Amino acid sequence: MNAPQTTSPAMLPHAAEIVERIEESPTIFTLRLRFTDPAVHQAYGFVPGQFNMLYLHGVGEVPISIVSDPEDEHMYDHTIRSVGRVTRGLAALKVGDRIGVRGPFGRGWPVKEAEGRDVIIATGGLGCAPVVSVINYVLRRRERYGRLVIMQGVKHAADLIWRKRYEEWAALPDTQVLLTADQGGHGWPFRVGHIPVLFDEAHIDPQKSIVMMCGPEGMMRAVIADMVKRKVPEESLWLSMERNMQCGAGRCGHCQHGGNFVCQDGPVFCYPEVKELLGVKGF
Amino acid sequence: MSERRDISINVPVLARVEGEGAMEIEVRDGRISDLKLRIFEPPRLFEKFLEGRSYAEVPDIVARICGICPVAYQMSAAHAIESIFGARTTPWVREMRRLFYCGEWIESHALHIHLLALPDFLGYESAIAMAADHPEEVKRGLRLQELGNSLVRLLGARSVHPVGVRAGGFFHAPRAADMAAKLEECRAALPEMEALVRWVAALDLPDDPQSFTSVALRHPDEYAFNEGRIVSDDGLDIDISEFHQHFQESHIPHANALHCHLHGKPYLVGPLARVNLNYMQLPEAVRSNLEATPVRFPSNNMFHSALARAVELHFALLEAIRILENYTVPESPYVEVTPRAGVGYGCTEAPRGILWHRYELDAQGRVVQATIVPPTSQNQARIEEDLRRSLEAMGLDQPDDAIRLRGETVIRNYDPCISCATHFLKVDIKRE
Amino acid sequence: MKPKVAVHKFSSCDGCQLAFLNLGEGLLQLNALVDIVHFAEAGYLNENAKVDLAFVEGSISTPHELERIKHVRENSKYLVTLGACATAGGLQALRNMADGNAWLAGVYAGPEHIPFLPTSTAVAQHVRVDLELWGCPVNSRQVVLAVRDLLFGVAPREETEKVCLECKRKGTVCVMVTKNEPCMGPVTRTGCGALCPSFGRDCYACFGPAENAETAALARRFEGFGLLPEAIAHRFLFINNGAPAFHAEGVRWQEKSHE
Amino acid sequence: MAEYQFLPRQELQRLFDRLRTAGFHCIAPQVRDGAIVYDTLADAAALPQGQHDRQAAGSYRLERDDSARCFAWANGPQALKPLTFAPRESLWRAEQGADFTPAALHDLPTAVLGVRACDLAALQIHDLHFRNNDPYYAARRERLFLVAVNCSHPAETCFCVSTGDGPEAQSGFDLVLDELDDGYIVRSGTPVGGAILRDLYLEPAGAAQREAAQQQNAAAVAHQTRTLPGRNLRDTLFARLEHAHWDDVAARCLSCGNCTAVCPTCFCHSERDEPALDGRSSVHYRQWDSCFTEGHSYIHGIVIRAETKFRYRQWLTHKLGSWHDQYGRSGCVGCGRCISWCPAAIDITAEAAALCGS
Ligand SMILES: Cc1cc2nc3c(=O)[nH]c(=O)nc-3n(C[C@H](O)[C@H](O)[C@H](O)COP(=O)(O)OP(=O)(O)OC[C@H]3O[C@@H](n4cnc5c(N)ncnc54)[C@H](O)[C@@H]3O)c2cc1C
Ligand code: SF4
Ligand code: SF4
Ligand code: SF4
Repeated sequence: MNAPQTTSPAMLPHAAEIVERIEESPTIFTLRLRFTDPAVHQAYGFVPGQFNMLYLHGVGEVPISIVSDPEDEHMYDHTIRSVGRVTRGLAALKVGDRIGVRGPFGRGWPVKEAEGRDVIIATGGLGCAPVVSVINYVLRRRERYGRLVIMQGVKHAADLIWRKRYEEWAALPDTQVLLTADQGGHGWPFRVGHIPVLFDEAHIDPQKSIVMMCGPEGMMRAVIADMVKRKVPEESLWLSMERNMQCGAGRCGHCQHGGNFVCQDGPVFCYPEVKELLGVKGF
Repeated sequence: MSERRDISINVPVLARVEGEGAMEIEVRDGRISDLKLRIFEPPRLFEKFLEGRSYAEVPDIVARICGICPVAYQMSAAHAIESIFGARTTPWVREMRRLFYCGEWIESHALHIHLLALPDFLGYESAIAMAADHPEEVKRGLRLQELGNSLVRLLGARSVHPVGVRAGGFFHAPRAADMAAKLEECRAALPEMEALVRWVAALDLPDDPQSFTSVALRHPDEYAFNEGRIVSDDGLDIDISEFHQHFQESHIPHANALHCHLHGKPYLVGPLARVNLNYMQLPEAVRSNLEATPVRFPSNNMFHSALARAVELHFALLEAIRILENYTVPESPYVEVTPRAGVGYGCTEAPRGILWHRYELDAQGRVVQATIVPPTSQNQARIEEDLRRSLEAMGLDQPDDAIRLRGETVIRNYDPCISCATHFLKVDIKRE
Repeated sequence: MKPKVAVHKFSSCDGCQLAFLNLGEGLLQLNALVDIVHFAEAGYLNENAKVDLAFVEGSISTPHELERIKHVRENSKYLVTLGACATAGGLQALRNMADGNAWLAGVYAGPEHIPFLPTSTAVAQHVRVDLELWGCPVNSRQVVLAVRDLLFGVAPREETEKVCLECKRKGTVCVMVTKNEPCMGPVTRTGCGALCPSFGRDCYACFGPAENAETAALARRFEGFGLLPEAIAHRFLFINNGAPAFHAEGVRWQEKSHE
Repeated sequence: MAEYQFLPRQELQRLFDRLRTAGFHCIAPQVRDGAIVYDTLADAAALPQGQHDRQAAGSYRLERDDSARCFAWANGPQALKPLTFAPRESLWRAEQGADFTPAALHDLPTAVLGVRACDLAALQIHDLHFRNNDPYYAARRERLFLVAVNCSHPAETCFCVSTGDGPEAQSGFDLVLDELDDGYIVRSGTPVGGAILRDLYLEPAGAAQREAAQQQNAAAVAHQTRTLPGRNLRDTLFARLEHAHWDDVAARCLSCGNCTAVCPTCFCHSERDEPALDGRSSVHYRQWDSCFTEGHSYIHGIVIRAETKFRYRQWLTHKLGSWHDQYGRSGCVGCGRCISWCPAAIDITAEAAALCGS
């Protein structure tokens, strides 16, 4: 399945302006972007799960997923956790500042394959950004999909962002939201423990479900093992991978995972495609 | 109105000198009762850890004594080692060593004139501050400094701690095209250099004649860089191996350095000493350019050091041009050397004056013992002598700030390289 | 408000400061971007000023320096070590390995002599360091990139790869393969531009250990070239002898040479 | 015009001259710093005449005799890779306020003389990787005119027979030469090559000359002793990811990346920004990287391949294994460079044999 590439895997960034900056948590923020050139803005298209290379002037580029809806042609949103050199620099930007954007790159979530099926989302840690796009996508086109199950595991209760959004989603029909924290704490109403503790509650119909997961590889392996045990076919398990990326377009070689270029063949993979090396230390 | 008073001036860190030194002046009853150029730069014991190292490592080690004049250290060491091994280098190596030295002189002298000394004469705290009012002078200094650095890079790959020197010559011969390009650059800088000499000569330098002994290398055929005998203007004329028969080093309590005396008296090394002693060996073009100014050498005005530096800049540039014009790529940029045991000496003209090395090597070419006498410890007694005279001549009734500034100006005029001065403390310093 | 910058000197040859003084017109440009408050060699004296960014050249080798470095730390928001002395103790850290007090006994003897520590150590052994710039000397490119990143408000990028890669990018012919030179490039941090091999000689590791420095494998290779244990030890116990990876390997071979 | 023509050695300069009049910048082999390197050359007299190489794991030496031959050696450290995939080049320049200007494409028509079969094969692999995806590569590549010389003197380290890529150039050249004692048999591989050849007005090559060339090729094949344990080692290698031999190599490997830098098919590169001091502009460039660096597998907080063992394993399993998934063949063309230019004398054929043996 090949995602539409409305722009070629450009080598040159386009200027984009920050139209809004949303503080999601002390270390997580969302930048809403608009390309400075209206023609570029117009022509730009993507599918959920694809990413852009965001360029901070004089500093460098980082791969960041696009979380807005592909049909919302007003803005392109990126939710970013500031962890290091570039992301901390991006965090300091203000509305009106400009950055460079190259993309979209890679293969997104199987939103077409998922039509008519139950969509199970499992995310761990702060890996939620790439799947937010697919949640939004499904919710906007609710009639095309079966049940929506959203499972999120975090390390500490305090790591959970978008609590309000989870509550809103939970209130929607045919939508289940399950949250857990490795360490709960006072005022944590949800489960405590690793993400598989949620699966029993999740009512998963193995033949009807498509699972999309994102987060640390250890967590995704745990989810896969459990789902396989529950007889969910391997072809129904999808995951988003992360590797170092310099070019985003299958040239620089950094993101190779065996024969796959994560930036181009992924970042979203169907489990059998990466099964051979998933979890092998050093790949 | 003059008034006898006691003054105590303490400059805890001297600015615009290389390395860390301080100045202390005590005045009692209108006379200087105590005066020190204090050197507190910590000793790094280079001579000690040279011991046991291979001769091949020596040029890379001694370069680290001083970031401003690493070329000088490498040159003196290479000559000393070659003399022990009985190695005869080629004329190409000899010429390239002169070129290498031209680069260091240009870099170091340009830096000193513009960035370190000039603010004193034009009344600024620093050259950077001076740049606001005198941008052209400062930029000229920076440009010439870079030209010198780039000459060093041709043979050394970088200007600080160059990597191109080995016993027997150089590791690498520059490409002819690079040398040709550098020649053009040097030629283009010539008018600027001539103008610089006239400009420095026209500066309002303090006029303060005094008597002192100049010491430098002298070579029969050329303005000496790497080779020659040690001479003075009161008749000294010795082989470099006889240094310690005439010059005495002693440790003085207030400095982490050794003072050096010639026959028990202070003396001067460096640009002014060299120009005073070897004036006639400067190229005709240098002399005639200088003769258009009112200043004459030999000069007994210590502040003509600044002009001597400018004169040597002009000379070094002409010398570089001459060498570059005749450049050819050699068969090999070095001669092979074969280690053998022995004692050898090297003495070359660092930008600040003669830099004297003595090595004893074993049969494998490992250092048994090393002694290094840098220019600044040779000048230190002279600096203190000058300070005393200059301040008394200026008048100790002047405001403290004026005394302090004059004192610093006097010191900076010598371009002391304090990092060099300190690294040679003998392990046994009880000999005072 | 322009950020305030200080350049402090400790036990060193002054060569790293030249990375600033050799900037040419860049020096004036730098002055336009920051407020230089202390830099003795350039003429600025305000050692105890509070600054945003302090560069420290030189190792800690006297009791006074030990005190001073603490003040520098207290007065600086961000502290960068400049070069091998400040980052690994410098060539002079060789004295740390001198056996017994033979080297030092006499030094203490001078009564008025400035007291002197028996060791020359890296700044980071005494105070927290925010960024280490390796190299003997550091070059202008390194300091400019660090200053620039800090002005951008981002962490400076650390160069950790080996000299070999740069050597190959420059098209330099390997001196180890063609001449059996005991080149330290395979364990040495990049940043110099692979100068030595481009001059046909072996790298002597003046930029310190690279990440994942396979010192043992390299030492064995040198042994295969016929180097004696003492010579192998000297390869590691040189400019950056105080860097842990080099120190350990050097000491191993030094012990072998005594066997 | 006969397909095979003969260019006497003393007329080799005419080929250079013809290429230059056709507007090509000429690059050819020459001796520098003890190795045969490719660089600008306009004078046939500066070719490495009489030069021979002696290569072994971790070792390369040149020797000279009075042979008139100019191509009696096997490849030195580099040939085509730096010409098409530049070791460092700027991609674009950014001005503050996010104005981006792409770097100019390098489009100087360039003729390379003395290209070997292994490098032609490697170029075809790079074409698959870069050509449709990278205007900088494509621009350099499009302007190349390649004069191959069939390899008559493989080194001890060569094993192109084993990979199926040499020693005789099969395709991808504009002209191909066989060097004989008195000159060169020349044949064109493209219309552009044909046009250049026509303008040299050469005589057809004689049957004896063609026979000598064939024998020479056969001898070059027979001379090679090193081999890989198979053309496609993908499944074998991936089945042995936990083999004890990985630790054995890791104890010798310096993790210096020299093998990847000299390998004509390695394509990894990193991208960097180098801003001006005033911060207003910044150059974004790329440079050769290697799977032996920590940066290659760094993601925030983790180095996926921190240990040398994993880096070597990544290199070998990619080169001889997953390359098949990506480009339908192995990434090794048997040039032997990674063997000679490894400062630690690690030999890919020996390691592959140890890993893939039963
Ligand atoms: C396909 C993809 C999608 C991503 N989407 C998001 C997202 O939506 N939100 C988010 O917060 N993060 C996302 N990440 C992770 C994000 O790219 C890293 O957090 C970011 O690169 C860290 O850069 P830094 O300079 O701040 O960190 P540093 O640790 O200082 O890293 C230095 C450099 O290493 C590289 N690097 C470091 N970590 C990574 C990484 N994880 N992946 C690739 N290169 C890396 C980058 O070039 C980076 O500039 C995604 C990563 C990938 C591969
Ligand atoms: S010369 Fe030294 S630095 Fe260069 S590739 Fe060889 S071993 Fe590495
Ligand atoms: S090659 Fe090595 S020794 Fe030479 S300058 Fe570079 S790091 Fe220093
Ligand atoms: S892996 Fe080694 S032998 Fe194979 S193509 Fe690369 S460098 Fe040549």
